[in-house]
Amino acid sequence: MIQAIVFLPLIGALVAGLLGRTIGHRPSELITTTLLLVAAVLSWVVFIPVAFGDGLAGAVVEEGGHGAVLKVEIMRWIQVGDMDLRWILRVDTLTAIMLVVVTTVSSLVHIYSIGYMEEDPHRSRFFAYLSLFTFAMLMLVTADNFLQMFFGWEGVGLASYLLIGFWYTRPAANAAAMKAFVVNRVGDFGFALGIFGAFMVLGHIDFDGAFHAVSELGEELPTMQFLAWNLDAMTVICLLLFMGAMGKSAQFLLHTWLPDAMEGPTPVSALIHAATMVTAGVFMVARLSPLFETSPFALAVVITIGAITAFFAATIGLVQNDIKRVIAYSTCSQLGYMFVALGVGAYSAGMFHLFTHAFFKALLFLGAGSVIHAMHHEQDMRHMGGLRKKIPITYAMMMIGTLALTGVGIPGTSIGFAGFFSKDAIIESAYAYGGTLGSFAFWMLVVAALFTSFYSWRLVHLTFHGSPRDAQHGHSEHPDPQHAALETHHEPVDDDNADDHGHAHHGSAYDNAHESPAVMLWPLYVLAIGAVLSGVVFYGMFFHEVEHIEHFFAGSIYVDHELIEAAHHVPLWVKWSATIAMILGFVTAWFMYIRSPETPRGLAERNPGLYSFLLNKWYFDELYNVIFVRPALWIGRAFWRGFDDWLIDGKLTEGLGRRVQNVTSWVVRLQSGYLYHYAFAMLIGVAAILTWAIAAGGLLQ
Amino acid sequence: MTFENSILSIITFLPLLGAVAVLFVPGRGGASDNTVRSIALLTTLVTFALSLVMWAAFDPSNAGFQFVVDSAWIGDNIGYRVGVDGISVLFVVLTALLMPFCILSSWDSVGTRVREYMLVFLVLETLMLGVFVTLDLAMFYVFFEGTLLPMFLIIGIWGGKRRIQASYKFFFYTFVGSVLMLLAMMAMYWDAGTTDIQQLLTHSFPTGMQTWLWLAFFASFAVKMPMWPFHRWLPEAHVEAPTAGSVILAAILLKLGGYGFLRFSLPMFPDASAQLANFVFILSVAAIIVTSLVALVQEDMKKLIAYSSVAHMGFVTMGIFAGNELGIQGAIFQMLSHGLISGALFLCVGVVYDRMHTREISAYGGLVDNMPRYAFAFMVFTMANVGLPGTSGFVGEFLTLIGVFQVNTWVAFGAAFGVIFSAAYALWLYRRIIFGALTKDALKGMLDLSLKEKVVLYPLIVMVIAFGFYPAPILDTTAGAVEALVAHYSSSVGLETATVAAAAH
Amino acid sequence: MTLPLFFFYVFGTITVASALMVIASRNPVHSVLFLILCFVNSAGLFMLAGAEFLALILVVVYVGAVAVLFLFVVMMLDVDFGSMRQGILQYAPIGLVVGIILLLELLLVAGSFVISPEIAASPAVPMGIGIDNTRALGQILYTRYIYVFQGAGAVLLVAMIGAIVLTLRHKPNVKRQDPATQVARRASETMEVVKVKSGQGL
Amino acid sequence: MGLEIGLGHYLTVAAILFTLGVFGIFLNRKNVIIILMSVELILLAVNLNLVAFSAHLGDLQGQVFALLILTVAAAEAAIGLAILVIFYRNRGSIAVDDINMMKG
Repeated sequence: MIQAIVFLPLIGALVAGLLGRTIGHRPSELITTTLLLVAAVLSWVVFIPVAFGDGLAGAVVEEGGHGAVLKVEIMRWIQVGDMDLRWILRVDTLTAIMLVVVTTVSSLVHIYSIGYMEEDPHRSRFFAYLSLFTFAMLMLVTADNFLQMFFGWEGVGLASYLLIGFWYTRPAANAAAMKAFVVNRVGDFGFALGIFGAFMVLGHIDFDGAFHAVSELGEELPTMQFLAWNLDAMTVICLLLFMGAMGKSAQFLLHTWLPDAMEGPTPVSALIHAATMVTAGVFMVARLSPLFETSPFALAVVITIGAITAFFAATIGLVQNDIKRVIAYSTCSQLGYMFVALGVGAYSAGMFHLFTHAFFKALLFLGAGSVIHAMHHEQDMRHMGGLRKKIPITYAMMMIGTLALTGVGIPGTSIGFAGFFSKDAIIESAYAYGGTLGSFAFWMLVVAALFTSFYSWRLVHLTFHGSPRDAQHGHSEHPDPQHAALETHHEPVDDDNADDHGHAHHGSAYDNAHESPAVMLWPLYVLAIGAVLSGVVFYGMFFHEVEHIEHFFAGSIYVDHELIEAAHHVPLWVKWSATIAMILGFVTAWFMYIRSPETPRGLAERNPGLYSFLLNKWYFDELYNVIFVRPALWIGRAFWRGFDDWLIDGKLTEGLGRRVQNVTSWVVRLQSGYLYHYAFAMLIGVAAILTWAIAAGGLLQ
Repeated sequence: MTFENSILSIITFLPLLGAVAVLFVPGRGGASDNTVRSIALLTTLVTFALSLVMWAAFDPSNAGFQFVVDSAWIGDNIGYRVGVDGISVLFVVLTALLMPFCILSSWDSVGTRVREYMLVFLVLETLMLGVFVTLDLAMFYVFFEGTLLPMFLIIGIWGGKRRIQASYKFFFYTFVGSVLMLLAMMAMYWDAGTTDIQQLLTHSFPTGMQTWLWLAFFASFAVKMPMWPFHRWLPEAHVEAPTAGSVILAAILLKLGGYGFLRFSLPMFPDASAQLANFVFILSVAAIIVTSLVALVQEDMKKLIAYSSVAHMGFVTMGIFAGNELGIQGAIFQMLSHGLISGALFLCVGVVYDRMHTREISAYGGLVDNMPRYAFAFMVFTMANVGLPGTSGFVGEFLTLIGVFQVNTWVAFGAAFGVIFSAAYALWLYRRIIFGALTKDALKGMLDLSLKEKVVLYPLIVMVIAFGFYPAPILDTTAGAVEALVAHYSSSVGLETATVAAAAH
Repeated sequence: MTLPLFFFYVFGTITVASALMVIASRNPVHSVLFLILCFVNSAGLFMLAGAEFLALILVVVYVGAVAVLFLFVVMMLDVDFGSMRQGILQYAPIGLVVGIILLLELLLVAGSFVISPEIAASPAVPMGIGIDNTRALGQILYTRYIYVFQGAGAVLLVAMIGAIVLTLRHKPNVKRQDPATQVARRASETMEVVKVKSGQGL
Repeated sequence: MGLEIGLGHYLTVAAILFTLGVFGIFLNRKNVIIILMSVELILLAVNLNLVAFSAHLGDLQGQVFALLILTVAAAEAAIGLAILVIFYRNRGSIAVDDINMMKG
């Protein structure tokens, strides 16, 4: 069954990718989608006994292992010396959660794409990529060793690269794809080094072996020589591994690729850049929780980075105008929440948020896709507005997504949307963690919750409420030159792009806006159900009672009893803080975009520095360009032209040849042809030899 | 004449026989050219089949040499000695594997002096196989140097515009190094009294002498690899060489250096290797980082791939001198996989070069529109070059890195940057050639892969991916020999340090 | 001062002085004449050293042949030797330096060398007691040094032939006798018998 | 300096002759004939040395050598002059400055 879940998408990818041209687009779509649906159903079949029954079917608690695990060996991989790597599919609770998330969202996105990509000439390729991605992601979550995880890790990177660059004729898409891959590679650089370190220190590269070795470390933690320093080995390893997680999950410093990745088709953004791939970092840290628990410092770093990301991405989200970018920064920010949860030791809360977030963020993205679809690939929210009447179903779905994202619910009761439970769980855990770091994280998250609420409602207001502001209705609404300039800059979709649906642009986009077909709406319904219910249904398993959590996870992650207990007993104002922040954000958004729509521009004009700082994403792209990209190119060119061409070639090798020529042409001048020159040379030589002979003979003494 | 003692000689000299046959094909022009091509293809295919038979008969659990022939030849000392062990057997197979591809890829693209071309290639094959199978120092030198001449001719006659200069540069670079190696070989003979590699492997040279011998061999192998900063000949030779020449150069000739390190430097001069390992590490890391950055700014496809070859060879040298099983296994795997990948990449360049006759990256763009199959093949090899898990490129990089991490974290840290840079330059190349809008008129009429090109590229795709997922056939074959090598190396190095420590007290 | 010493000084002084004049005189003819003088006086020195045969040979060969040859050449070539003296001092300093160094060194050697007693005690070819110099030379020259002597002869022969070959030239418009052609002539090649019919003429 | 004719006397004369020969070459670099004469002087100096040693050591070998050198010197003068003549005949000059056809 596990093999089926993992390999059905691969089969779909191969069929659609290699035979797509032969069998046609429609069969490719159907085959891949069907296979994924089967995989999704099977995943639920695996998951439901775990969640509601008595655990994973067929799982065994291995000797020395940490929990109930089902392992399926596929074949050997790399066996060298002490290292024994095999392709093994490993399923435990953690994996089961991810299986459900991945296959469900993926199959829904497949279905959705049938409608969304309807007129694209490369549909079968698109579906092949989607299925390939799903396969890689499943390999990642079912990994039994570091390297298999790395395989999935890079595999999803590849699929993400292919999908972001799917519209290959657009330079921006190609650039974004490459950026995504390379930035991820920076993270992978750390991940790989972390794997090497883990192998060196723990002697195992499979999870069970490594966890076992960790549990036997005892009080005396090993140290290792890393670069010039002798450091605590586990800290080094965890930090390196976390670097990989930062890259994949677009955390602060390595986040720059995620917004650009929105160049890809919207279903891709929903699947990869919201629900699944970007959460791989969270999954990885959760999977390796036994390792991370040995290094308080590494956990502190995880908290810090997570909290900063949550705050920082939210601030940028406040001012973005591209509908997808807003959601992208929101994703980034929510991932920060998850990392804070992991860092404070509430791994289950992190996974909980991952789980709920997958539903409502996929819902938001697909909803946004529906909006974009309706608006003929217009993504700038300033050109939207009032769409509520045109696309009511999409509006409703987006509302549900927004309510879930902002965490609407009543504290103290079990009434609320999915995000309410998971986000509050994280905020409470952060508070319960205590100390400077805990309160720092807590306040960052609360502020981020406020911002989240603000930008989410801003999105809804700009898009659905108010009056239409599209090209014909009100282009002149932007007299501000700065705005106009930015507008062209932030319009990634040009009109003649390859995915254009071919709608004639008669009249305004608003007038032509239409509700999406059913094939696109049904996935939204399913996700909406998830966004509403996933919180309340699974709260018990992920966060409610410690015993329940332990039973549910069955040893697949580390569970910190005290912390969770403490999180349940935080003061009342803490429990309410997130809700209050949410309400504040909502009110502000309402005031600024419904009540008096002039306020935002006024604010922007009064704080131009802050505004452009946020609009330009804290200038990270520019900064990296100056710090890394240009020096790299400069060094490359210097070594090419300067070292290779000039020094080695010009001076040393060809230079040597030229020196020989120079010398000979100089020597040849000695052959003057004049007899007496030769005679002189001879005589002077005789004199010299004689002198030498006499001197050597000691006569001169 | 049993199978055991004749198979290697047959494999080695069969291409030479083919070369002779090519000589006697009557006539000139089209028809006879086709006969010549067919003979060459047939010869190389049979050689490949035989090499597979040999691999099948090879016993991986035996760490020593197999299929050994040892008979007197010149004088008392130089003998006709051949044999393969786990380290060399796969190189023989790789060589035999790539030759048919080379013949096929030059089927149409080489139209002048076809007879001479095939002749030279067949002779080259014998020489390359000879390097890997010979067990005699003198013969090794002859074969090792002998490969220079055909390659010199291939570049110099069938090359591009600046072919003469490139071929001379290639020749002199490699020759200068080899002269020192020859001296070292003589010194080894005087010290050990034999040119038999099997005996030399057990002979222990004085420590002081080892350093000099090591340096002399290093001069030759480092140029051949090529290690930074002795790499300058490679981009030029690649750029000027015809496609098949580039393939052979990248896939096999570069491996002679790595093979030499494994066969001579490490086992015969273990003390020197241990002492100078850091030196090699520095050069390797420099190669990985610097040449990757240089590759980033190239404007010529072949040059870019050539520079990336230098970077990948950096992983090989690094792995070899890590001196542990992971590193050496990884290095061998990396060499074999790089043989497939770089060969395939050059074939890919050849595909578009045959159509457009330019290697300028800027002349291309948007090829995926008309050439989806080509784009797919190129993508696979690009990703393999990047070292994506699931391709053979990953296994080698991973093993060398993890091997060297145990020895020196600095080196692993530096080399891991190659992971980032390789992604940057490879994808940047791919993006400029394959992606983008198809705006250039000249490109609009380009056809997708022809049947011959498919026959050449598709098997390579299969192999690159298959060995990425299941590298066991290769790793198992090399395991025994590498284990023995590592045991020998660490015991002699350990012994040495022990005595030094004792002396210090 | 003994008589031989006196003569030594006379001959030596004249030799050196005339050698100086050889290289210093303006007129090459004078140089040749001074060369002759130099050789004659050297012959005197040889004589004083007891090498009568060599002394006479020197006079015969050099004065009689070589020096005269020089004289002939100098007088035969119609060259403006005066112009050749231009820039004569250009290299004189170098020559002077080299010459003085050489002289000093030679004198140093001459003044400080010691002959090892073994060599002095066992000459390779002892001077015959009681036989004159010419006979003694002849005795070893035709026995012990016969090959060398023959070789020297060959050198001279080659030199002679060489000199002749170099200077010989065939002038195109000069009739010359070729005995070999004359001897090799046959009647059949030179004569043709023509039958002339009567009354017709040729 | 004693009253007998010593080896030193001869060597001194020979040294002076030799030096004059060398100096002559430098001095008359343009005149090949005098250069040839200078070479004769040098050879004479050598002969003088040989004869002197021969006499001093009572060894005839020196005189044999001197004889051989004499023949060689004669041959050299003959050939040298012959070359000079033919050169003059071809070029109409024997100025050394004109003779640089041996240039590489």
